[in-house]
Amino acid sequence: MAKVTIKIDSQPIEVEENSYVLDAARTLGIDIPTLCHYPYVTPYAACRICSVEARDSKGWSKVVTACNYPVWDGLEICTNNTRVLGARRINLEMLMSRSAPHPVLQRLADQLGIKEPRWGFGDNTCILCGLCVRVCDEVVGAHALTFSERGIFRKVSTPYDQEADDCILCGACAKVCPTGHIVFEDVEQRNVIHKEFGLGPNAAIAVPFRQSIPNIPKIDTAQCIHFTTGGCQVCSKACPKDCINFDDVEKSEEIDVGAIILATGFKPFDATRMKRYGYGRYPNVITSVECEMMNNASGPTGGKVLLQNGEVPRAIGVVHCVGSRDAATNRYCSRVCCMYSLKLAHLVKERTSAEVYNFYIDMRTPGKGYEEFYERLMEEHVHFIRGRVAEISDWALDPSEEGKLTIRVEDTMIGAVRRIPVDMVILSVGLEAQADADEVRRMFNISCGKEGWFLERHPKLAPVSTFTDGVFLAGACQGPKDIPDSVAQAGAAAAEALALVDCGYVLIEPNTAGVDADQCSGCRTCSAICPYSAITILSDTLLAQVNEALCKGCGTCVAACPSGALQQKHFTDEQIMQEIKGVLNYV
Amino acid sequence: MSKPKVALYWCSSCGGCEEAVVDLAEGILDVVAAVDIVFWPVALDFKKSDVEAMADGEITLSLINGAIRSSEQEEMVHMLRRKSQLVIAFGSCAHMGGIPGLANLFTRQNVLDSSYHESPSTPNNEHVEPQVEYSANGHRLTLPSLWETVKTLNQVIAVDYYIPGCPPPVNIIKEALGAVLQGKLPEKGSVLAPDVPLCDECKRRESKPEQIKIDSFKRPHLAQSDPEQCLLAQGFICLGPVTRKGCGAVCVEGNMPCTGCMGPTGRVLDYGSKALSAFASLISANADDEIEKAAATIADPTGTFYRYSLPASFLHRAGHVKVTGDK
Amino acid sequence: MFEKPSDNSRFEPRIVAFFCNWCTYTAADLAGTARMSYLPNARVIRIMCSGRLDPQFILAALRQGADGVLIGGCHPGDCHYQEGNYKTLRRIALLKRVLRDFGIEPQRVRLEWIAASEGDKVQHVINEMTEQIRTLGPLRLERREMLPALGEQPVLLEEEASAVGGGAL
Amino acid sequence: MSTRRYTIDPITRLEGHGKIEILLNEKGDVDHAYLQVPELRGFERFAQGRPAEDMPQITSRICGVCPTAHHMASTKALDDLYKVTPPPAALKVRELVYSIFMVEDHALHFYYLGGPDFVVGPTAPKAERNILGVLGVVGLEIGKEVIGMRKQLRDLMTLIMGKVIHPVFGLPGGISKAIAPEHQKDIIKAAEHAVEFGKFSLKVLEDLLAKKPDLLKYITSDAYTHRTYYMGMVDSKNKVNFYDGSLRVVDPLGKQVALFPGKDYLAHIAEHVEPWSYVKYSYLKNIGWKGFVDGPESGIMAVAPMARLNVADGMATPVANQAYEQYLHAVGGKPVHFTLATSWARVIELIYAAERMLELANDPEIVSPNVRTIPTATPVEGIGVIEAPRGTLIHHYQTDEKGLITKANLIVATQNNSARIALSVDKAAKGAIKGGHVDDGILNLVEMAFRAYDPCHGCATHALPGQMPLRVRVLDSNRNLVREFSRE
Repeated sequence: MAKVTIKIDSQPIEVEENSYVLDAARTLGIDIPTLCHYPYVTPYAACRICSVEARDSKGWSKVVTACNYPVWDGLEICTNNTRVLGARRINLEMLMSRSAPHPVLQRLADQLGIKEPRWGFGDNTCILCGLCVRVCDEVVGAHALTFSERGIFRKVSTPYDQEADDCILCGACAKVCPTGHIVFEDVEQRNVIHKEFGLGPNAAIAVPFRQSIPNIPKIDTAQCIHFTTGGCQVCSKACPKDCINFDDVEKSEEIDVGAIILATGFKPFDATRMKRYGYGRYPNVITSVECEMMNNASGPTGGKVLLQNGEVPRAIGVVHCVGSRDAATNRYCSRVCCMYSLKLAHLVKERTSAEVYNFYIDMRTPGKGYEEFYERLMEEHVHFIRGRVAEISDWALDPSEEGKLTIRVEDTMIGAVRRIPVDMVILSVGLEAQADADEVRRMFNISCGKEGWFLERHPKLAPVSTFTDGVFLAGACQGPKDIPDSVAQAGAAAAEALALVDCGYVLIEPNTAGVDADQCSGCRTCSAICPYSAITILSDTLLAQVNEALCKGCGTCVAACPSGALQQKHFTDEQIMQEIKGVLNYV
Repeated sequence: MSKPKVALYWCSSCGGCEEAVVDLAEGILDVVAAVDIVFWPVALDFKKSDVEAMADGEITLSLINGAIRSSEQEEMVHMLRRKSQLVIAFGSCAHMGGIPGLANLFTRQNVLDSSYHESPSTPNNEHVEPQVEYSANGHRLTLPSLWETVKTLNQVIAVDYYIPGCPPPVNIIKEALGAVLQGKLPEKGSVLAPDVPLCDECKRRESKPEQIKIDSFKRPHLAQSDPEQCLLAQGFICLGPVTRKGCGAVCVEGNMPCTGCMGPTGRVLDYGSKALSAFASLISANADDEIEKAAATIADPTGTFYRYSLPASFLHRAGHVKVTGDK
Repeated sequence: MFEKPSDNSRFEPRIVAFFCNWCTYTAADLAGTARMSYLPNARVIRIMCSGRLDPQFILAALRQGADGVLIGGCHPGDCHYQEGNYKTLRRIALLKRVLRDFGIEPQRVRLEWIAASEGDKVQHVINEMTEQIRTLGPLRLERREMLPALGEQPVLLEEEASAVGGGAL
Repeated sequence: MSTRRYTIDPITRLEGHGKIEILLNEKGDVDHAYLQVPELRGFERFAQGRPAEDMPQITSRICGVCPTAHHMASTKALDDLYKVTPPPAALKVRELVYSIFMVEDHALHFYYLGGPDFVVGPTAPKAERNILGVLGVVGLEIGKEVIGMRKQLRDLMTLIMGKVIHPVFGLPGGISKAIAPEHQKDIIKAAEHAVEFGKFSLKVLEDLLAKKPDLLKYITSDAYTHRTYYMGMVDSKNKVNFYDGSLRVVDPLGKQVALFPGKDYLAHIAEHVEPWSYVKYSYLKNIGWKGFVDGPESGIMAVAPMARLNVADGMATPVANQAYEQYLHAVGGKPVHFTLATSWARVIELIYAAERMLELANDPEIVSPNVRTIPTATPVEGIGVIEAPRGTLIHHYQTDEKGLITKANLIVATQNNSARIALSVDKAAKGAIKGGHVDDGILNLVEMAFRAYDPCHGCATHALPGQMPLRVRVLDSNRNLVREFSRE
């Protein structure tokens, strides 16, 4: 495209023909205030705050709006002489005369040195900049908003002022509205905390969760405007590196590998299963994981521990063994809860200086520095009450419990039932095997115990190996485990995997099957049943032959072989017959 | 000087084995030329006394057919064992018990009942039964008593070799006799027939598909079979894969499945359970009920898989518990 | 250690157990490491896969003095070798019908799916089966020690032995 | 002087086991001679639980000499069991192969088993009283001819039935395999050969009768005569038929007393049990069992060649019919009561079978590929009846809905003859042994009476135990051995 050269405040700049002054000025870093400009919609010059003076070399000059005045060769722009500022003042004062006092306008007024708007204030915060209308049309493509009426009655409205069927509730209008005239009401119960745990709204394009690998944003097609209306694509316009790809779809790839490490982890116990603890019913009953998010400085609450009404809790209960050591849910101890509960107790006390109560069955603090940490918390005056919590309710028996959550528990130390009112309850949920553990283990042909934890080949001798060669285990998929243990095991698994891949060959079982060609009649009983297609029928002799590299040594074919021509090394018919004799020899 | 002496004897059998020997046809004259037949009740008037008169081991070879099921037979085979250098169990009955061995699924009394008490054509109101000892108008008459269990020959005397088949195929007999006469014998206890299953000599072998999978077994009278295709692949219970070759697959030639009269190959000890294992493995179903359904299409597993070998099987006969089909 | 049966008059069944290497045999190991005690009547033979189980073995065991046979394999769908246990399932289904014709009670041959993690099941099954067979009583097969199977030479009675004495053998 | 006892145990040269006990009184005359059959295999019992379609192969093991008869009777029972009609081609092939079998089996008896008694002579030294002896008389060439004929026929049976000993081709509704067209000419050739062979055999017999006048004396002597009922199968024209037809019964005077389809056998035939023999004795139900006596009052009957010729009005083929007339003329008309005439009648049947074989061999339909009708009915009960070489053979099965045998009843040829055989033996003994004089020849005469029936006690008891050669033991009434001698 042809280039032209213009000067802004006597700084020259070469820009594309028919581009607008405002853009050129911004590239030069010269600030021109606007209210109705938004990079992704066509300029509209509704607020006229962006007025500047245009000149040519022959002395002609005129006040124009920078947002939509196209450049031409030799054009000179002045953004701050008295004529320009005067024009902006008048325009702003007119806007203020319609609008109620508003911080955005007020800030501009201060910059332009307006003490009192000459025509006073109006009562309508909408300044008819039309950004919302243009965004809804051009970006969202929903066309749910428009201007209606004329003159002083002119206003932004939905068709016939009715609820617009075309509106997709994307909230774009509210987002661009310079004066906050359009408000989107948050209908979510809890206004804090992170989407990862189903707690509140989030951008349609975002990094799935913190520290996710790969750490890049992902489009939630269910929420994305583009996938709803076909419009928007603001993200791709905004992305300087053109990384956004709307056509990308989920696909599975096949990769040949020499070894596989299963580190599928665990799933936190679903606290809603413990009805009596009211999770899901009481907003301020949260799980340990949610609390963890709260404490995260980069988390949704910026590291603050807040109740759903935004206030800071004064008393907090931490309930141990939720979904652990419980005949009704999981009998096993989840092993990590005691320690993380102590950690959370410490953090929330530190951040809120609330009274913190820990309800435990037994404190299990094995490991380096753990017991000491427990003692430290007691010094920090965290309360420890030994007893399984019976129920959590908002039913107040006396004024002290009004508007609070009451924890009912038998304190087995003093042998009495206690009611403890708190503002927030943290449920220390246990660890459970992934819901799809069974499918996964079948896929890898390994076994798992009743609880769904993957089974190691041998608890002592082969703790990271499985019954399938080349498949190893790391982390909580094998059983509840804390981070240090998981890391240690992962290291071991990696080493095993590398050792296997590195040596470049595999050892096969010695107990493969073999055919005695002299006794084989080629009846094809074996080839039909071999699960590994290790038995082929030779084209010339029509007899069976075992490929020892493919044979895994199950011996099924041997049991089936009608002539006894097939035998399994180390498990021949004769050997087993002798074993039978042997075991029956003693009385 | 003397030609080798040969004795032929029959125990509990049908005479088919004798017929098979006669079927050597001209061959029989060669045999007669090559040996002295010193004992052959079915065709020649020689006496037990002649045999008794012989020295131990004087007979070169005794061919004994039929299963053993009475003291009389036991006595005879013991004598022949004494007099013979070699004893060959001749035919399925001596080898494995044969079809009469199916009687081991029942008790001796069962057998008597069905003949003398349950037969619709036998109005035997006095419940008369043959007696081991009976006095008819002053004269004592005796009958040999039947054993509870039918036995194979090697369950009564030591057997040197076996000639399988019901009846033994002529060429197998020729070769075996040839081997004996020329002294080219394998190790004691061997079966004098090729140690390879029937499929090896079956004309239909090439027609076998890559994968034999069976959803349900067919019964020969209820389905038309393709005369070129492997019968097993078609779902018929053809015992060829389990059975020694040597007969030339005549039954399959006759478009009927092999029923296994030649017995198993050398490494298989219990014919029936081995056959069962092979065929069960080919069933395609995996769910319990489907397996049951597929297995149920084998109408009579015991009678089918142990057709000729029940007395030689590991279990020999039905145990002490009530037997199915027994009223 | 296991408590020896104190009462000598009590019939002690002899059970031959074929356990698959990956599931049931491991489970038995587990039962051991977990110090679960169970009746000593089962004598375990390890095979790589229950699919290796040739029905001949079951009959051979019964013939040679076993009062019952227990087969342990992986649960359906769990076979270390994909589907060996299905083969076993099919064979046993058919064998049971044959055993019935032979007059052998079905309880004497038992097929159980026991996963590597189910040590307690090993204990339970062995105890239960032992008691069942104890109530059934010993398996009596006529002169089974006397009768040789195919390819074996007979175990001769004394008079038989003397009778053969002069022969070529 | 105490009672003496002779034991002929067992009789040689017959299919099966029989034992004759001859009891003498003080005068040394025969008090009574008992025919005993000492074995039983129990096919009826172990058939139970077996699939019905396996019966043709299982029951053929009743007898390895006449497996085809059992196979065929069983197959016909299955047709009835499944209520299915085989295609005409299948029926023709069945009758063809059955005719071949009749020729072959009758030849076996005439030359190998019963023949020697006539050909060589009853009193000839025993070393000659066998097939080899026969060869000595008729000449080795003819002997080879005999052996060759037999082989040719059996090869043919193998071709058609899969196996000649224990055939495999019978199925309810047909046969397992059609005859390939290229084989028809061989079959025709063999059939022509068979007819010639039949004529030749008749000539051998006629020459003998001419050469040895005492032979006819034997045959017609009272010692071998019983006036009993006779039963056999006849076609619609009352001509002898082996494969299919109705059962006809005539009384000792030759008058028809019953004509019924095999299905109704239970209404006409019953079996008597004696405590001293495993064999059962068939008799005519409506006449009843009166003990071992002949005459119109006694239900005892005879089957097999002589009986078949007695119940029939003639033979369905020319040459056979001609021989039939000659035979009747020679022995003095129907009904023939002379046991030994059976061998003669057998040769006539041999000719008929050969001629019938030739008729069918020339029928173009025997090579038709359509030889199966697949059964659809649910099996309940089936009865199959056929004329075995040794007489009427009946297979009767009941099954469950799966076609597994729940009950089997078998009445075989020799059973139908067994009562009359017992009579013959007794009478022959009484005729032959007088004043305690016993020698080998005489004992053979007793055996002859027995052997003439070509009895098969393997069939009769569905059992075939081993036999011991004939020996005579003289015992006193306490069974103490007085002395023992063998025939020579």
